[in-house]
Amino acid sequence: MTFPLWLIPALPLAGFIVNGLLGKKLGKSFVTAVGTGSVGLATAVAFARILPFLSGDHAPVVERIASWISAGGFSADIALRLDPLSALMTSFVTFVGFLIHVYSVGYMRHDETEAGYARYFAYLNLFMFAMLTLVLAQNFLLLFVGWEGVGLCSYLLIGYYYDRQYAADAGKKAFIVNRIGDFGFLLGMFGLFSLFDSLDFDRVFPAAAADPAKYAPYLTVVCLCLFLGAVGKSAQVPLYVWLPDAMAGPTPVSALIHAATMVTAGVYMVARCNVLFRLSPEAMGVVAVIGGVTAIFAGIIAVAQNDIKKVLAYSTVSQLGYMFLACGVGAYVAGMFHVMTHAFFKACLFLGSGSVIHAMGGEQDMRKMGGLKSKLPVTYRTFLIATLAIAGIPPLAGFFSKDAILAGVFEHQRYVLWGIALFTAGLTAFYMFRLVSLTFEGSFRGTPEQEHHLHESPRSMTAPLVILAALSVIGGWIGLPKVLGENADRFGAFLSPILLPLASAADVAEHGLSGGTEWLLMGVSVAAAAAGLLLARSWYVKQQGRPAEAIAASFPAAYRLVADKFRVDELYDALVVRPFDWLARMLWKVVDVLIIDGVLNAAAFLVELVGDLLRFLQTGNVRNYALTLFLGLVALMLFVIGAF
Amino acid sequence: MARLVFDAAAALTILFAAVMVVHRHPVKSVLALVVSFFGLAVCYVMLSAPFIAAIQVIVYAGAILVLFLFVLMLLNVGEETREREPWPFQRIFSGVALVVFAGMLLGLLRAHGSAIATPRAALTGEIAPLARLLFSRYLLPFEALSVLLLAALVGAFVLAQRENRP
Amino acid sequence: MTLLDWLIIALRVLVPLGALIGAAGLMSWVERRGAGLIQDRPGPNRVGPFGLLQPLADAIKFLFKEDIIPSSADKVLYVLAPGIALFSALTTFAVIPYGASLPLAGREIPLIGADVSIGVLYVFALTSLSVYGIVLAGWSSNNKFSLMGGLRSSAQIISYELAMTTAAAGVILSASSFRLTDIVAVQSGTWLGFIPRWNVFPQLLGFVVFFISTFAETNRVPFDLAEADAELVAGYHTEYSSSMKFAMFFMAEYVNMTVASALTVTLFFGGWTLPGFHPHGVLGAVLSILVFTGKTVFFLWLFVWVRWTLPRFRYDQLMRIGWKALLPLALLNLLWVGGLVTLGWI
Amino acid sequence: MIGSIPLGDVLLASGALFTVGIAGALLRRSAIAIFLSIEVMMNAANLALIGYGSALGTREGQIVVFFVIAIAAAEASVGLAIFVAVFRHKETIDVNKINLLRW
Repeated sequence: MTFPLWLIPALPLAGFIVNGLLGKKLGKSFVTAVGTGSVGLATAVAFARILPFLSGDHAPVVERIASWISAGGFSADIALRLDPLSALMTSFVTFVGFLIHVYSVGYMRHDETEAGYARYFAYLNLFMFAMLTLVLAQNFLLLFVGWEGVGLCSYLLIGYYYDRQYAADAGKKAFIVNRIGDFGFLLGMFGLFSLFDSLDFDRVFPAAAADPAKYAPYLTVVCLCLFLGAVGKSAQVPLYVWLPDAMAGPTPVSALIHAATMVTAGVYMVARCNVLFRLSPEAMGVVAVIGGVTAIFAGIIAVAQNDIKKVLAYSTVSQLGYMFLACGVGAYVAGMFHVMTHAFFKACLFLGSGSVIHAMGGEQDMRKMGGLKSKLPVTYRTFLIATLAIAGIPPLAGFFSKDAILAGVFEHQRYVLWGIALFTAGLTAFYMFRLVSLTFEGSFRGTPEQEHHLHESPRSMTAPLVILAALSVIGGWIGLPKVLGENADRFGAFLSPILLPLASAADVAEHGLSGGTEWLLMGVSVAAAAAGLLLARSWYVKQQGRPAEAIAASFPAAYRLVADKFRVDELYDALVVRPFDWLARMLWKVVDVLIIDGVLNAAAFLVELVGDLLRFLQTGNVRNYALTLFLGLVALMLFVIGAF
Repeated sequence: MARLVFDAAAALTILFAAVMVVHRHPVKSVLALVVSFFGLAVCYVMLSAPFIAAIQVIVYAGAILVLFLFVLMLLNVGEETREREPWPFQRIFSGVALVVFAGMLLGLLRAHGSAIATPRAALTGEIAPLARLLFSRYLLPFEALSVLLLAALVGAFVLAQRENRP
Repeated sequence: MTLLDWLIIALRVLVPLGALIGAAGLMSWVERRGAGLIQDRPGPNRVGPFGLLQPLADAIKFLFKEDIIPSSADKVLYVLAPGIALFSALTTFAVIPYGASLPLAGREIPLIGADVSIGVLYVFALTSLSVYGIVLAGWSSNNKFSLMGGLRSSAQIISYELAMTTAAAGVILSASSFRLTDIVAVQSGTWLGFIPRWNVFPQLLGFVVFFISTFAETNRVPFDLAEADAELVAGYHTEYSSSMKFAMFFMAEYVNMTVASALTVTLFFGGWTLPGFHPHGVLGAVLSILVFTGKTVFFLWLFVWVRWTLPRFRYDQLMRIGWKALLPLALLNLLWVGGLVTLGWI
Repeated sequence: MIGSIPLGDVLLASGALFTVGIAGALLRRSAIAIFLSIEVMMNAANLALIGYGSALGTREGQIVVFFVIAIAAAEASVGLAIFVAVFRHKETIDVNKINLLRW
């Protein structure tokens, strides 16, 4: 039996409806069953569809559900698409999503009222629905529905603790910054429609590929608009500012939405449109540069953060920059590979941090932690594995995906970007081990009360950690570099029908990296990671963080700048928010109150004046009216007769 | 002969209509109008519309004007008193306009009075053809009229009700 | 038109008129004798045999009494009112056929005042005018009892006119004509050889409603609220103290009764026809007049009988009967007759 | 005998009746009298309709008059009810004194 594709998003939607409408009344057990059950079923259905697909010929499957909009020449269907790219996304979105649902049961159980618990799972289910709609969509418009849907859920879940001002503000910030990106995405869709008269993937992409010369000039603009959407959604420079603030939401939400799935939607979208981007080298260049800049910029900020979730947030921004860098140089497969591995280890890291925060009773400042490895053994081990993975230590997942990206960048002779990426890799290892050292090594620096409270998390929280840690280890083995065997890169082979390599096979033969170069690159990247790792260990474990303090003391201005996140928020405030605020005030006080209201009041005054004069005609005496009527009649008749 | 009768009846009608207008006592006015409508009924008979003539007497003289009398007696309205008009031009303007209007009608009648030729087929006083017309082509207006009458009945009842409800 | 024609027309009108006035006089005697009969006393029995000349004596008395007009009355209307009452009562009879045609001097003379196409409507038009006599009498007397009587009476007549007209509509429907001679004509003959084709049989309900309504229309007991001696002294004719004008009201009442009986006979009991009776010649005409008179007399007696048997209704009861009982029943009858006509049964 | 009435006579009578009605409506002050005058005007129109119908040999004029009479009945009942209601408040039906709807 084949399940229809629509079942995959429909199950979480049903969960959302049930939990949203009835959850408050039916209690936590019911909400848990419906919330995790619906996603679990969706995961099962998804794998039931995807596993046969893997063994097949990988031909895209399109299932049309209904006609949605049909107006004039425009038509959009509600249609879902299963091809290697969406299969990849669907599989890890459902699986990681399911794990995080399970984790949430333990994480949220003690915190919240029944209503809050139901609301949390309802939103989470809605998010799953939107995300799956996004990845399975067959046309841009349906993709946009999912795109906006995940944005909405992100807003709702960041502001989950809506009674806290900073959480509400963070939600609004995320939503507004995302609107800027969505605006670009909408413009890109308009452009696509005007070029191709359709928004269907199966009509746009072949048309663009068939006649590159005709469309290429326009596609640069269109692709940049689409990329603006991706910048907003995936938190790239200059629109990354919302993501660190988004950590105000519950930690599982950060893991699911702001690390593993939603923020990678931009990468997915760019990869989905690779046919278009390939036709525009300028757009590709912009993507690569933005990605590279974001990677190093966020990495530097992460070094100076003390909030455990903030470090992870900047780390996420940095890793997303990596992915875009890969896409920008045409290594889409590497980019998507990193999306997947990143989902595993970053989700594991966030959930681990959630476990720590849970144990610390809500404390997020690493300076008050330390020595937790004996108290939280499972969390520590899984966290360490995920950290090694993100740092790029072989043979863990992060090593292979990061290496693929570095190789891709080098292959396309973008040596400056390669240098940046390599430095960022070292930086990543450094700040991640700074995090591990401060949190788990050394002695406890918090209050005795907190120390007394320390405990390992319940099974429902540690089980996802273990699974995700395992995946962080083995997840990379499906995409081994070519030097390890001709057919080792099964991941690339699987995605190749969708993500065509930038250069033809002949070009690869000419410019492709030789085995020796590739070994060398691997060695360099491992060396960079190991350097960062060892430096962090020596500074923060052996010397108790004194060298770092010394450096900070020597360059106080620079340190403050980095610790304040380069003051980008303040810059935006001065450049955008204040001028807009001023403009709005001007429009209110001058244009609206003075000009518009003035005109209206003047008109009303005029009417009142005329009425004041005319009212004397209204004598209230019927006979006057009758006489007037009769006089009018006589005049009219005279006119008709022609006596005038 | 017929013309003589018609003219006499018409003269009676107009005369008593004028009496109605001139008479200051409302009851007398109503009675003058009864006579006037009788004259009109005769006119209708002479114009071969006996059914309308009967209706005129039954409905106008027998119902509507009785209703007027009823209200007059109920309210015990007395004679209209002589008072100064609050707006003195009412009478002057009315007089002038009336003269112009009457003159215009006369002029029109003189110029176009005989515009219609003699009848193609003289009507008989039979009622059946009238009924057939009323209940076929004019059925819808007829039914609408019944609704109107019902509405008027309810409206009159509501309006005239004493306002002593709690 | 010869002089003879004019003469015949004059006779056709005047003879029944005289008969009507005579009948009114006779009825005043019948009423009083009937009252005596019912109340177990003699009644008038001094003037002439059985007191038969009593009406004549009354007429002489009325003629010679002083004619008083109240000083605060509206004189014109006060004088006019009884005239209107008697006039509308008398003229109604003009359209009622009172016999088969009379062969005389080589022509067939229809025994009817005027055979008009809107006969029934004419009757109703004049009936509705009779209100004016009462209302004006009540108002012009400038007496509150009179006014109340007049108002009551007009409201009553207008109300019952509806039921009466609707009941008569059944007859018009079955005859498909307003012409009373047509209505009489369709009632000749029999059903099944022995039941007369009178309207009363298929339309018994219509007849009952019609006949009850005629009591109200003529202001007779049990609907004589306009006079109601106990409450209103004598209603609208309180101020008409025993003069000739009172006599005119008095006569109008009996004429109205006679006309109402004649109309009931015409509409529901086949007029001058009888099953198996085919009048021809002068004798036939005379016989048909007698048949008509006989039927009418029966109903006249019924009027008297009811008057001395039943008590009077209250005013609200009167109105309730008219609007809530008789009118719906009349509508039901109309529906019934409509159904019969549609099915072709009558 | 019918056809011998000239249409001019009918129209003259109708026009005269109408003028009389207007004069009453404009010059009288009693609401009832004004109402009666309006009835006169309607009857003038009725007369003209019947006259034209007779002259043209059609019964449509009579149909219209039939409707007019029925509507006049409805109008009279509502109008008189209004008068009764007004009289109850103002103790008069002189329209010069019923002028609440003024500035």
